[in-house]
Amino acid sequence: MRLKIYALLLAMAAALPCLAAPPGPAASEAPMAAVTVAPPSGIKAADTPNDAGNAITVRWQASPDEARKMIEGYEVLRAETPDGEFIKVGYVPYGFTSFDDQDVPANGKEYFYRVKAVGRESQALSLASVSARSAEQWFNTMRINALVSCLLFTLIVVIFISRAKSGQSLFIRRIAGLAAVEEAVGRATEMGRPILYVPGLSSISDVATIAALNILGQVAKKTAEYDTPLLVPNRDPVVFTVAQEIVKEAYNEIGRPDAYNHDSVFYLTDSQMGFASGVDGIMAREKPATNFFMGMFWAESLILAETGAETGAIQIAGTDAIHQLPFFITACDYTLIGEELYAASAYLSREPMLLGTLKGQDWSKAVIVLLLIAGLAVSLINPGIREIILQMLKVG
Amino acid sequence: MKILENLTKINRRYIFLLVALAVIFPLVIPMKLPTIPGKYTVKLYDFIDQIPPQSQPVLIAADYSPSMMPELQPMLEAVIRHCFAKKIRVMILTLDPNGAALSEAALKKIAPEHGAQNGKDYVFLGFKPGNALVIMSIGENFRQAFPTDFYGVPLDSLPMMAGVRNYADVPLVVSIAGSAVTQSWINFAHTRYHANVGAGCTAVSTADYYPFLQAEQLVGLLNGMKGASEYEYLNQKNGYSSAVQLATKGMNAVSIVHLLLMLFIILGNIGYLVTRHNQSKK
Amino acid sequence: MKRQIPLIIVLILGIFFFFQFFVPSRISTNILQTTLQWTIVISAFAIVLAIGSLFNHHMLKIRRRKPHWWNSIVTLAALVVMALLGIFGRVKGLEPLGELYRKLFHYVQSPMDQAMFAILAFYMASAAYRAFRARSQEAALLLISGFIVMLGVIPFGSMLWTKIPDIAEWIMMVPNMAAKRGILFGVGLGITATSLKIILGIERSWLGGGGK
Amino acid sequence: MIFSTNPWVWIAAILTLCIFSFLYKENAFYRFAEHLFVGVSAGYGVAIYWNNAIVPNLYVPVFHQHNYWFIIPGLIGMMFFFRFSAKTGWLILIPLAVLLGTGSGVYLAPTFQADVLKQMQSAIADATNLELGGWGLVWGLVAFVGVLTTLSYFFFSREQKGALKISANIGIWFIMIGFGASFGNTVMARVSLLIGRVQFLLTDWIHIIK
Repeated sequence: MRLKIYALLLAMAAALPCLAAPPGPAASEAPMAAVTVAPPSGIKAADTPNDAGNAITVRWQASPDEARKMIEGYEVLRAETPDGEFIKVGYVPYGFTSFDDQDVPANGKEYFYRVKAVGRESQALSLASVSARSAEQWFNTMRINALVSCLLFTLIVVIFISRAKSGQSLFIRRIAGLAAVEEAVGRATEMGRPILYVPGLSSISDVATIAALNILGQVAKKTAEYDTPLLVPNRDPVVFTVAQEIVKEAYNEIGRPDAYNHDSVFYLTDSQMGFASGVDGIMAREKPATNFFMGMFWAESLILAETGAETGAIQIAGTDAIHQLPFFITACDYTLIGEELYAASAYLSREPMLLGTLKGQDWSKAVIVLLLIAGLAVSLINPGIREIILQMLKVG
Repeated sequence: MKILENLTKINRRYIFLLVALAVIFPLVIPMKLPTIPGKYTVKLYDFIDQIPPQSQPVLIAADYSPSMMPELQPMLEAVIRHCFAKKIRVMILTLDPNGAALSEAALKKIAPEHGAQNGKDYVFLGFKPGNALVIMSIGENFRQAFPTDFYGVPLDSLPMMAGVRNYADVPLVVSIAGSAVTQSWINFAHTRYHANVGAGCTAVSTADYYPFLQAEQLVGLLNGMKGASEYEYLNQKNGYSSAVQLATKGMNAVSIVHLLLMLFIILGNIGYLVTRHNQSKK
Repeated sequence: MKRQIPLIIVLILGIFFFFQFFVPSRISTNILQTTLQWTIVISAFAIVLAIGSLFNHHMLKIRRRKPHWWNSIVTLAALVVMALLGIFGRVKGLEPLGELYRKLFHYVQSPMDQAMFAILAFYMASAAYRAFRARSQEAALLLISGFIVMLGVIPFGSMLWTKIPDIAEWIMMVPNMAAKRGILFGVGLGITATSLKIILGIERSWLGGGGK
Repeated sequence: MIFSTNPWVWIAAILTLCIFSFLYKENAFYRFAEHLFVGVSAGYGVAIYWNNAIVPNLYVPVFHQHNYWFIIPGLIGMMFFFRFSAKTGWLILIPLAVLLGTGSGVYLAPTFQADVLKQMQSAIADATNLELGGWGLVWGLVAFVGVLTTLSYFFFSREQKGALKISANIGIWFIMIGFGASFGNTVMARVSLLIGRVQFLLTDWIHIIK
């Protein structure tokens, strides 16, 4: 914990006042009791850090009898006054030397703790008690690494966005699956068949859905241009509402509001397999020339993609669901893998702000690669530094 | 050569038909395909096998719902059979709200086969909501989590539960689950309370548990229907059970479908290579 | 103006809940819990629009006597019956309705659910047959690793060579894990960047035509 | 061959077969089952939204606990209904903004933690774990190279040429090996599900298997 904080401080060369944890109250030594097992010693109690309050952490040093396998565990007892009635608040087996009392009745009030070593035949209570007050914290120091790295990432992205705004041209390499979008829409037009677009099965707060809706807007503009029928079945009610707005807007923007069919974006059911059966039926009956599967998918991915392959459609899939990618790769013509789905909106729209964000992501990747290599190198040389690095990256 | 080229376009309905037959036949007609137990199955089996009979009970957590039944129920049954045959006592609980009926059915079916008695040889604790919280409260005190068994009988009145206070008195915890709950058993029962934990999981999640096996945080692992069938095989080999082998039948079907799939992949590739060869000649 | 209000709401809520993650105090966690509860209520209202769409879609088919229009009657009837049973089956005195609701779930919805799921077994076969061909270097790698892992599952694999299950495990643990981790980095950055774009109002596709 | 006498089992069995008939081709039986499935599950969804979202989070807090704050999400949710009006249609953007703002704010940092920081930690930890020794360390380093090259495939700012091309190609190899393995590893799970259905048909419906 400490190591992590110091390391971060060094790395950032920035001092944050909230880092230093308040020292716990002075510990008091418990003398040996005249029973067969020795009690635990060096008991300390302090507010549990990084929480919403009402918790106190009690620590102690193991009873010397633990080495002789005479201890089964420790009972932690709490009282409101040093000589008041001590009630048991928790038990941990041997080998553990701390306990979080999560049910402290009031914050800011002093509570007293004693720890009892429980042996097979006898018990030994630490004589003196220690006290602490619980408090709530306003900053979770365990998450400082996430805060710093997120802010750093934001900074990188914002720098590139402002560069993009200032009119610098930003290069993005070709992404095969997206380059195929135009061709796929053209093919449907030639064949006089509709295009099917499934914006994933997740909710609007899933970022993959937002990416999918973004691509839907681009595809809808193309279908509006070519007057190709578009079918957009939905599983999530909110996503359905947004999808309908986006498609309508796309037709408006192209100047073809007359060609917009209100029924082309529709809701099926929120059952995963019910949705899959419905889309399967639509594919088999309407025989779309092109199928898009974009966004979040689960096991239904292969059901959709195989049915689509059988009907002879060109299929373009894109998802960040790692477990489903193998199935889209095998059954679809083009697959946007993970981040490519997120790059799509920038790639298709060529909007400078979006391109700037993508550049920011790329440079962050470069930073990650460098950090990984550096981290690997020093970790191999010095196991002590390895521990520090792992602590710095620890998820709190 | 034309025939070989046609291998690239076998109608998928034939594939479907063969898959269907490959599943139905082994279920209806008994077959004897070889079984070679994997190392992690053997590890779990051996661990249970060395537990002294009529002593402290094994805790089995059957944390799955009916949709996972085909893979996980045979595992539960095989482990229970092994224990009963060796007179090892068993406690069963479930952290899945839909799981109680499944594990109860397994007990009701297997107990008579081995003359095992409720309260003496096994205890059925039923469902308790709270996942990790339940796992931890068992570590504190078994009776705090489960004051009574599923049928409302106080645990204190059951002879086999007399010496069972927490994980210290349980030689092994077996977590059979189709979700991340096994991870909670490892994190809390093993890491925090030093219990030995073994697991049975669905085939898709096996890879998630390899690291725990390497770190020896799991004493063994049953991998989906394959693991269950291997366990059944070990039971049968050692003469512990001659019951209908649910997973073995299933695994026969799985093996045949795998072979079929590999055959189709090979045929497709032969056809493809021949076609390419012919095209390049032209 | 009409576009500004929603963008401001997103900005404020987005920044607030980003920082909320770092504040463990009681009031902060309470606000998060209440807001999450509220979002459940808010999104529940959209189901009315969704069901409205489903209704319109099928009424249109029935009215225009489109091909297979009578199937639409099945959908609408099932929808109404199931929804009403589910809502009124909980009312005291109407328990038999609740019982029928459970039966319909157990014997109508659930079997179809599992049958759809089971269809995957067939599709795995046809997809593997079609795609596992050594057309290119990459496809060959897909084919070989898939083949070895499949071989590792069945007893014939270890009969062929006892090391096969170990190789399969190695593939799952080393290259498979590495690829997934590499993809996850990109996904993580993509998600974070998209969230940022939404919060900062750069990503506006969700506004649709609203407010113009 | 003895058939079940339970009419519900018959219904379940016939619907199962209707769904399976799609494997041959789209047909009237499948069409019926599909439309029934969509209807029943959508109706079930309505009941679930009502019983699990509206009742505990809106009805009970407002009418039983008299916590009138909970009228606010109700009012925001109702703004969805304005979409049919041309003039006030933009109001649906308010509930959307609340959902999106909350969603992107809440998930931003945890996603970064889980997908970036945690993965960095594991990548370094796995490749430098000296306790594994020998081959363990070698494979750790191989996996490390796999992670870096896979990541390089997702570098969009440069044309894939020179060193980047080599690295991205190696990345694609890792991806393909990984995907093939995942595919092969999933076959057993899917076949198990089919076995479950066949067992239902042959045990509960036609009593062939005991």
